[in-house]
Amino acid sequence: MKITLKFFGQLRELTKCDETEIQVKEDTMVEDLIWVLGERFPNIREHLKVVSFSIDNEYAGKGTVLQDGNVVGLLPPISGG
Amino acid sequence: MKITLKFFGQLRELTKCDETEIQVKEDTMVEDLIWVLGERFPNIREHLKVVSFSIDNEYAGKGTVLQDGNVVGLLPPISGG
Amino acid sequence: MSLGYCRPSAEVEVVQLTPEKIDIEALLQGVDDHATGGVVLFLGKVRNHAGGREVTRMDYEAYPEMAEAKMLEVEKQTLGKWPVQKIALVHRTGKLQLGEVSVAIAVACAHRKDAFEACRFAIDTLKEIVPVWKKEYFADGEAWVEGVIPRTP
Amino acid sequence: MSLGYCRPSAEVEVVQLTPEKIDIEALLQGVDDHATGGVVLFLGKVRNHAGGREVTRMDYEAYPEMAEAKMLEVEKQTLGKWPVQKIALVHRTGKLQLGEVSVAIAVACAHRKDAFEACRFAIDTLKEIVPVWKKEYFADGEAWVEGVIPRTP
Repeated sequence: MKITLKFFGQLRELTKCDETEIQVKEDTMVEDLIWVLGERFPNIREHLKVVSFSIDNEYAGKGTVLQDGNVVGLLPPISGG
Repeated sequence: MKITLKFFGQLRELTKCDETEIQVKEDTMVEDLIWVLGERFPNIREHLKVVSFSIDNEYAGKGTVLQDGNVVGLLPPISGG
Repeated sequence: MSLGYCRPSAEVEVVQLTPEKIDIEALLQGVDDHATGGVVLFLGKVRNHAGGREVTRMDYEAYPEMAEAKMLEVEKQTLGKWPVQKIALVHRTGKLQLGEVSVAIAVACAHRKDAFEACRFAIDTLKEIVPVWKKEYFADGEAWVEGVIPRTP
Repeated sequence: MSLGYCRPSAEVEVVQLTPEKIDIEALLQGVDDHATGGVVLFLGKVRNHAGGREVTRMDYEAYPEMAEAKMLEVEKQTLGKWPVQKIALVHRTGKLQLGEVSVAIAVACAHRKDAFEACRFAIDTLKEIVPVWKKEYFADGEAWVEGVIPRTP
């Protein structure tokens, strides 16, 4: 199945990527993405330790199982205001 | 000696007086005015129990001795803001 | 490295007692400062209810010379307790309609926590020491608002 | 006696993420309400210093759809905790110069204590849950501001 990844802030800058689609297996959990992403973007491995995830505009726990078509946000620590 | 009295808020309304000059004896204290005023304006006697006084734009304790030319404010409980 | 943004001390900027509509834009301009990270503005407004009764308008009366002196004291006390960059304080007098602003206090600080605390202290202190009185008008009458005995030194 | 001034519940009024200069006047108009006695407005501004370094400007980036959803959640959480009449929340994005307003929150309540507490809660919560990132520019470089891991449900 296919999901869309969205990168923000420093992660967007380091990956030079705003958004990309990737294929994942059934029953992939959010936390599995950390490994997938670390392989594909080695220069953000350190940052993935403190990344938060969103699925379809809502924060998602690391144990959440991904569904086909999900839009997954990779959110560095936030600093709005 | 002579002092100026200024009335505000409800006291101004009840006395129908903004400002007046009165003669007081040497060594008159602020608290002595309560009696003087109660005689002259019987309808504010009740209000004088909670009145505060100012001398020359600064709050004055009841034991302060008045000086010739003082401007004394009669201040009902305040309600600004 | 330039430390040009450091200010040696806060400034008392604006204290005003006015019968005119308060100009919020100008007030905020007055506390503009590049060392500021947070501005807190408080507006007191004429409310359409009090103690369960419907209010139709409000009159504000001040002891002008003393009120301005005490407003300055509010600022000085505030500046003495928090690291404030700029502060501005305006109180209106006269006949006010519903929704009109009776008092406005703007406080600019490096950090928001200080701005919130300083602004709240300023309005609380204003209500304790500034000689102003207000009268509420109801559909069926009028009454001076029950006030507080001013806190004196 | 008319109880027309009672509101059954608070309203979520304004949530906006915008690349344009924030219009404070419009924001305050948005929380105008005759049942209001106190309005507290918070403005976050681009400050010329951070961590002892001189800042020259700031860029703000958001996850737009999610940021607006979370800004709405900030309002709802605030409305759930204080008797708020109206609330408005605007966050700016893009390149900001020193002194420009990055975030503005206006809260209107019957009583000032609630307005202060609700406004402070709203900005604190915004900083905990709204996905926005900022980058500081110095005379000699740039850096993403060290943020906080968002508080999630």
